[in-house]
Amino acid sequence: MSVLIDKFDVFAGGFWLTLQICVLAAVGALILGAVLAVLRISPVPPLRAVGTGYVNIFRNMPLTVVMFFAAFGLPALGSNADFLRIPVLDSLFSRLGTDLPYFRFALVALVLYTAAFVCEALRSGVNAVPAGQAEAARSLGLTFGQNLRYVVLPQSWKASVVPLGSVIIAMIKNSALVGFFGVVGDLSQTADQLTSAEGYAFVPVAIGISIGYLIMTVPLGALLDRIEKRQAVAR
Amino acid sequence: MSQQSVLYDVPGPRQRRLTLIGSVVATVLLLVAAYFLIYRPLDDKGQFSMELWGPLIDPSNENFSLVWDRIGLGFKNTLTAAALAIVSSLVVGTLLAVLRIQLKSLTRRRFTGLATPLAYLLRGLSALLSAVTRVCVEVFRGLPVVITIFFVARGFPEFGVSFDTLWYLVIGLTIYNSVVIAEILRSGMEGLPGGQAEAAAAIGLSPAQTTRMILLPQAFRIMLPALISQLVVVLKDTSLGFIISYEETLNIGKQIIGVLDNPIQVYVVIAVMFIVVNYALSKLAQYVQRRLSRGRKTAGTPAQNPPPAALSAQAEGTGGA
Amino acid sequence: MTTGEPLIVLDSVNKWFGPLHVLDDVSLSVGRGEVVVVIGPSGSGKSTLCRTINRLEPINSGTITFDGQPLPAEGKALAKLRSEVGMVFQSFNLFAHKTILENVTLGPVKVRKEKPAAARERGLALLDRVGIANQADKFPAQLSGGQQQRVAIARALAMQPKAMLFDEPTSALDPEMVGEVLDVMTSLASEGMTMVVVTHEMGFARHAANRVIFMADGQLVEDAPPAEFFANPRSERAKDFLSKILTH
Amino acid sequence: MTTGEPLIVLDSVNKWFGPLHVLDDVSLSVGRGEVVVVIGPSGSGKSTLCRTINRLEPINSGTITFDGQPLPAEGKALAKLRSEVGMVFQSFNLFAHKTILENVTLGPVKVRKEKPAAARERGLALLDRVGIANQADKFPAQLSGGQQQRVAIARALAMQPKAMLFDEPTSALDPEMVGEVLDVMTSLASEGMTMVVVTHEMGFARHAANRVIFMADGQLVEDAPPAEFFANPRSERAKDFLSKILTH
Amino acid sequence: GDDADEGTGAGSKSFAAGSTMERLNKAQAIKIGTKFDQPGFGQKGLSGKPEGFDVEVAKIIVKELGIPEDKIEWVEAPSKVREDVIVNGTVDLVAATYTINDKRKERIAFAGPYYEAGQNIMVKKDDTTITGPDSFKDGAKKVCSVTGSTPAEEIKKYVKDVATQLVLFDTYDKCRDALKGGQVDAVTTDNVILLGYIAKDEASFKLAGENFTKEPYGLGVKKEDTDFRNFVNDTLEKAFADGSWKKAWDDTAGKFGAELGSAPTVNRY
Ligand SMILES: Nc1ncnc2c1ncn2[C@@H]1O[C@H](COP(=O)(O)OP(=O)(O)OP(=O)(O)O)[C@@H](O)[C@H]1O
Ligand SMILES: Nc1ncnc2c1ncn2[C@@H]1O[C@H](COP(=O)(O)OP(=O)(O)OP(=O)(O)O)[C@@H](O)[C@H]1O
Ligand SMILES: [Mg+2]
Ligand SMILES: [Mg+2]
Repeated sequence: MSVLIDKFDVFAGGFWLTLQICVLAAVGALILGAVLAVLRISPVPPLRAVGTGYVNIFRNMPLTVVMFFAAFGLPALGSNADFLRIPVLDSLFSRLGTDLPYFRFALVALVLYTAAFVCEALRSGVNAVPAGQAEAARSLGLTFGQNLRYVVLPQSWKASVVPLGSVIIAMIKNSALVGFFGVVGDLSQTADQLTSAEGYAFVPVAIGISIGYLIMTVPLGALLDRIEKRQAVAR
Repeated sequence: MSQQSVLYDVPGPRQRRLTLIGSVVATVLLLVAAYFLIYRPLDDKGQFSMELWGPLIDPSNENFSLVWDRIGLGFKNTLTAAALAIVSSLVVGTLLAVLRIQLKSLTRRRFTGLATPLAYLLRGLSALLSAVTRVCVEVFRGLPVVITIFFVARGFPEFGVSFDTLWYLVIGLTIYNSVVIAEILRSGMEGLPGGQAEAAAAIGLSPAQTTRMILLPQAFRIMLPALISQLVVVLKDTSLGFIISYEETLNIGKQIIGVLDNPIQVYVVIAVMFIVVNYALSKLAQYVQRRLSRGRKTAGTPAQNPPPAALSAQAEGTGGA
Repeated sequence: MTTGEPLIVLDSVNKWFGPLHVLDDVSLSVGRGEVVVVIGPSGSGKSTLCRTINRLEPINSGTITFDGQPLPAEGKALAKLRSEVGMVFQSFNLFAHKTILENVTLGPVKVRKEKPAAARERGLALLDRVGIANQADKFPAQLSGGQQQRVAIARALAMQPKAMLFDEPTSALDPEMVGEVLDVMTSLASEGMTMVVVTHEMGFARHAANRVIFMADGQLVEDAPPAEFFANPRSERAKDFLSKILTH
Repeated sequence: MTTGEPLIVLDSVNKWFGPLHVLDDVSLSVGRGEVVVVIGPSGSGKSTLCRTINRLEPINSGTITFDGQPLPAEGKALAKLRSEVGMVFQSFNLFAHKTILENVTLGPVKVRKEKPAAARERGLALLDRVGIANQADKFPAQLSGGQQQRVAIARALAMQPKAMLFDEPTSALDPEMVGEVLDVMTSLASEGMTMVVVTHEMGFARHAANRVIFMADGQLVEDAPPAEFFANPRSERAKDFLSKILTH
Repeated sequence: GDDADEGTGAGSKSFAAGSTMERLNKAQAIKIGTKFDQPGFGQKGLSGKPEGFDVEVAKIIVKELGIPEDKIEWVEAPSKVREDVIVNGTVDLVAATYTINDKRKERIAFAGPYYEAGQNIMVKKDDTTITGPDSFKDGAKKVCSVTGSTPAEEIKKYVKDVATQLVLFDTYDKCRDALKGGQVDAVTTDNVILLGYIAKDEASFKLAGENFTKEPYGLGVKKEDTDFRNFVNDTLEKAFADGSWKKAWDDTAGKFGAELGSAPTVNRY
């Protein structure tokens, strides 16, 4: 068990790095997912097709493959994902700015993959608004934009919160994969490093790593449960 | 179409014209962007050369049949692992769901017919058991599948139990997915109109009979789409086998790349295989969903609750890797 | 119509939902063969009253006896009691995954351990009686609301209950279908079934009930034969309620 | 009560849902100030008829004119038309995330560009008129069904519509609450509002309608003053329907 | 049967009762851990069978055990799990470019060495800035290796900032691809591994300088199984002498142009 104390800084560092990945990927996925959702519900068929195609491709492909594509495809496209070396951000999240692109590649993969699910969560929120709400708005004479702005979106947002939260939880768990794709020092790679390379006993390391992930996922899950219960009551 | 009708009126002539113009402009822009951002750079790096693609798409290539034999083997292994994992997850998940529902009704019982100490003992025991299952569910649901698989593959031998890598993968996937399936089924049962359980109680069925004959079959039916989506997740997650050297599609793909040195081409082929299979599965899920809800619409009964949003999203979103 | 000792007796029954006093010292006895209609405004506790009788809702104080026995608290004894009290719900609650006939025979076969063949025969006879024998192999979703509710009645009758509870059996129905369900209930009443019926159908109350009970705020406010109640409600609240429901 | 040219005119309107012919060559004109009640069995196309009038449902053939103008197909013109036709739904459809008062003032402020203060004042007056001024700051979910429906009426009235459409406004309500909504509607009718009302409340049809229209299978089968219709329905289908709905 | 003249088949050879050799010979099956991604030493080809020097050396041992080649079950043993698979008994023998060192000897035992490699650095063909491990001391160049491998530990002595300069993957293939893609500037590991990559793509890669460590490759066996270790050592010495060792090299890694050198002395500790 002493590994938990001796190597506390390693665990903490892994946790911190995983947290960084998750925060960045969550923000990226929310933005891209929102754009995709707009495409998917737009009245222009080709845009809708792009949104739908994107979602179908990325939802049905293992994240592992997406990661490989980021790691091999981006270089083939002539990119080291340098567009992510955003001036102020890279001082906050040091790995963003390093010459080593794997953190950025992993980030790109996580964002691309998660965005498909974010898009679906947002869309499910729009679908959850009863048709009667929009009909009532229309029969008052509200235009499409007004309907969206004053009636549909405020309500769909509420309906999206819980599914979005689940997507983020899933993303946190998925981030464990980046350790297997060249991102050194995140929680999952820490497990590998401590047991394989440094020969620490397996069980205590497993416990430490599990705690690291559960700290992130369980409270968020409990929060979502509460929100969902509250919403169910309000309904 | 359904969400279309929420947001949009049926378009009039002007709206149709605008849509048409927008479509043309968008198509042109998309094609131009695809050409300059994707096609050109790839072509410049020779990624479309037959040297790289030949072994995968040209039957006359000397390596074609070897490569596809290997990919076929990998795909067979992927399907084997997925099938075993989904079946065992269903079995374990159903048991877990029933256990949790039974424990819940057990903790509410007061065992008034029994002697007081015995009644307290039984009540304490059922409360304890229900807390333990709850914690297990939370822990296994909160851990990444990769980590679970990794732990299984590293942990089991540690305790002197070793299997083929296939079984590590299956066990790892089962631990995670059975918990998810249990939650899907449980919320399916709890999401049924309360009247179903009440009607069963009112004709004198016991809680166990009610669960078995009334709630579980209906939960399965309602949750069928979510369960099929979970199959997609399992299929995707088998690709995590590569971290424990299980020879599933992706791992074999890596071996092929080691020889032929054409990563992008091999991953494109593998991605297409996954997408086709999983897309077909999700279409199946949608079809089942539509059939179920059509059956429901004609019903005079009040609409059954849809699966809780969190759960269905979770089921899909977890799509591990 | 009433003979011997009463079948259902509620004595000073109290029930709270949290701070809400939904049944406030309710005492009531229903004789064998008696038809009691319960009316009252929404939220007054009618459904709760009905549901305490087969203990779908446990009570906080007071006693309920059925056929001379206090209601058992749980387990086998409770299941047995419930099998002797038929219940019909507002939303039918047919088992959606079973055919009409299976809905009707499930209880007899699984609870009363009847032979499937015998249960089937009796089930078909009951379906015939409520006028839907030809639908036996359909699923509930394929039937209209009125038909579903008649199946629900047949399902309850299949257990050969000593009493039947109805909780607003017609209020989820399209207006054209109300009649067919009330017809079945009226004929049941006239055959001497003991019935407790929560309903807003004043016509049924008038011509099929032996007694009308008026509830408000969890209290049993009036208890009188229908003719007397409708002609001359004693309490203000009953007068007010009747005025609301009978205009238009 | 009718004055000048009719306000709403439907001429040979046809509508299909896929293969289903839901409106079959329907022609109808509603004069200014007239109250028309539409009745008929479930699925006969009553709601669809009602919804075509403000083009919530587009039609396949025929013409509809409102106030002398054919219904616009889209855009601003359609929004303007809709703001002139109030609509009240069976399920209220109040905006769940807005207070009662906000529900009522949203249209006037955003569509008619009234000053918020003025809209607020008029909104409060309307809420007062339907009897719920004291609930102005609550959210819809905190109100009873009857109260919600009255808010929905106030919301429609706030647009100062030339006509009001009601699609079964009382059938989702508890019986005691039906009255309060019908009262509001009756007073509207007596003040000369043009109204098309789909309802099963025969009392309302009898004493508030100028004409009763009976629909079956998408066809407009009868069109007569209420006294005549109820006393002496001409078609078999109407007779059958009335017999089902008026017993009990 | 037919195998008799090959000297294979159960009981075809006699071993001390209770020894690992006897057990394996009786079972007529053996599990061997090797790499599946190491050109020249252990790589799974398109045929689905591993090929390379490690594989051939292992086959020599297996033949001496009286077990036919096709009874070998090859198990993938990436660098980081090699000790584990031996300790857990997942495999009977590991032949996987396995450097003998004292830390590993704490958990397992080594027969051999059967080859002496050395750590080196592979760079892009046109790279002139990296000339040896000291080129990483300035803190700018990125170097790639595999998690848990000796070269990864070794190169840490030279790099200035481990977190940004050292990239660790689970396989060397990824390192090679990373070098090719320009995400790292160098790959470091044993020279023979690098030579394998260079042989396949001479246009892209070259070695930068001389070997800077000595890496004796051994065959991993269970720590306490001295009999088996001695048997393997004997077999290796025999193979050094009878030319089968040299032939194994010439058929595999030798094709890449690497020197075999003279036979190493097995270390019977
Ligand atoms: N399970 C419950 N938990 C909390 N409160 C409840 C529950 N069931 C009913 N109530 C409350 O108890 C009161 C009485 O409910 P009940 O359903 O018996 O009334 P009712 O007379 O049947 O009304 P209705 O005509 O609307 O069916 C109501 O205020 C209701 O909100
Ligand atoms: N959006 C739709 N798509 C397809 N069919 C529809 C749609 N809306 C209504 N229908 C069908 O059209 C027919 C007429 O529907 P409508 O709602 O107008 O009937 P109704 O007379 O109002 O019935 P109710 O009394 O049940 O409200 C019904 O058979 C219905 O199933
Ligand atoms: Mg009730
Ligand atoms: Mg309708």
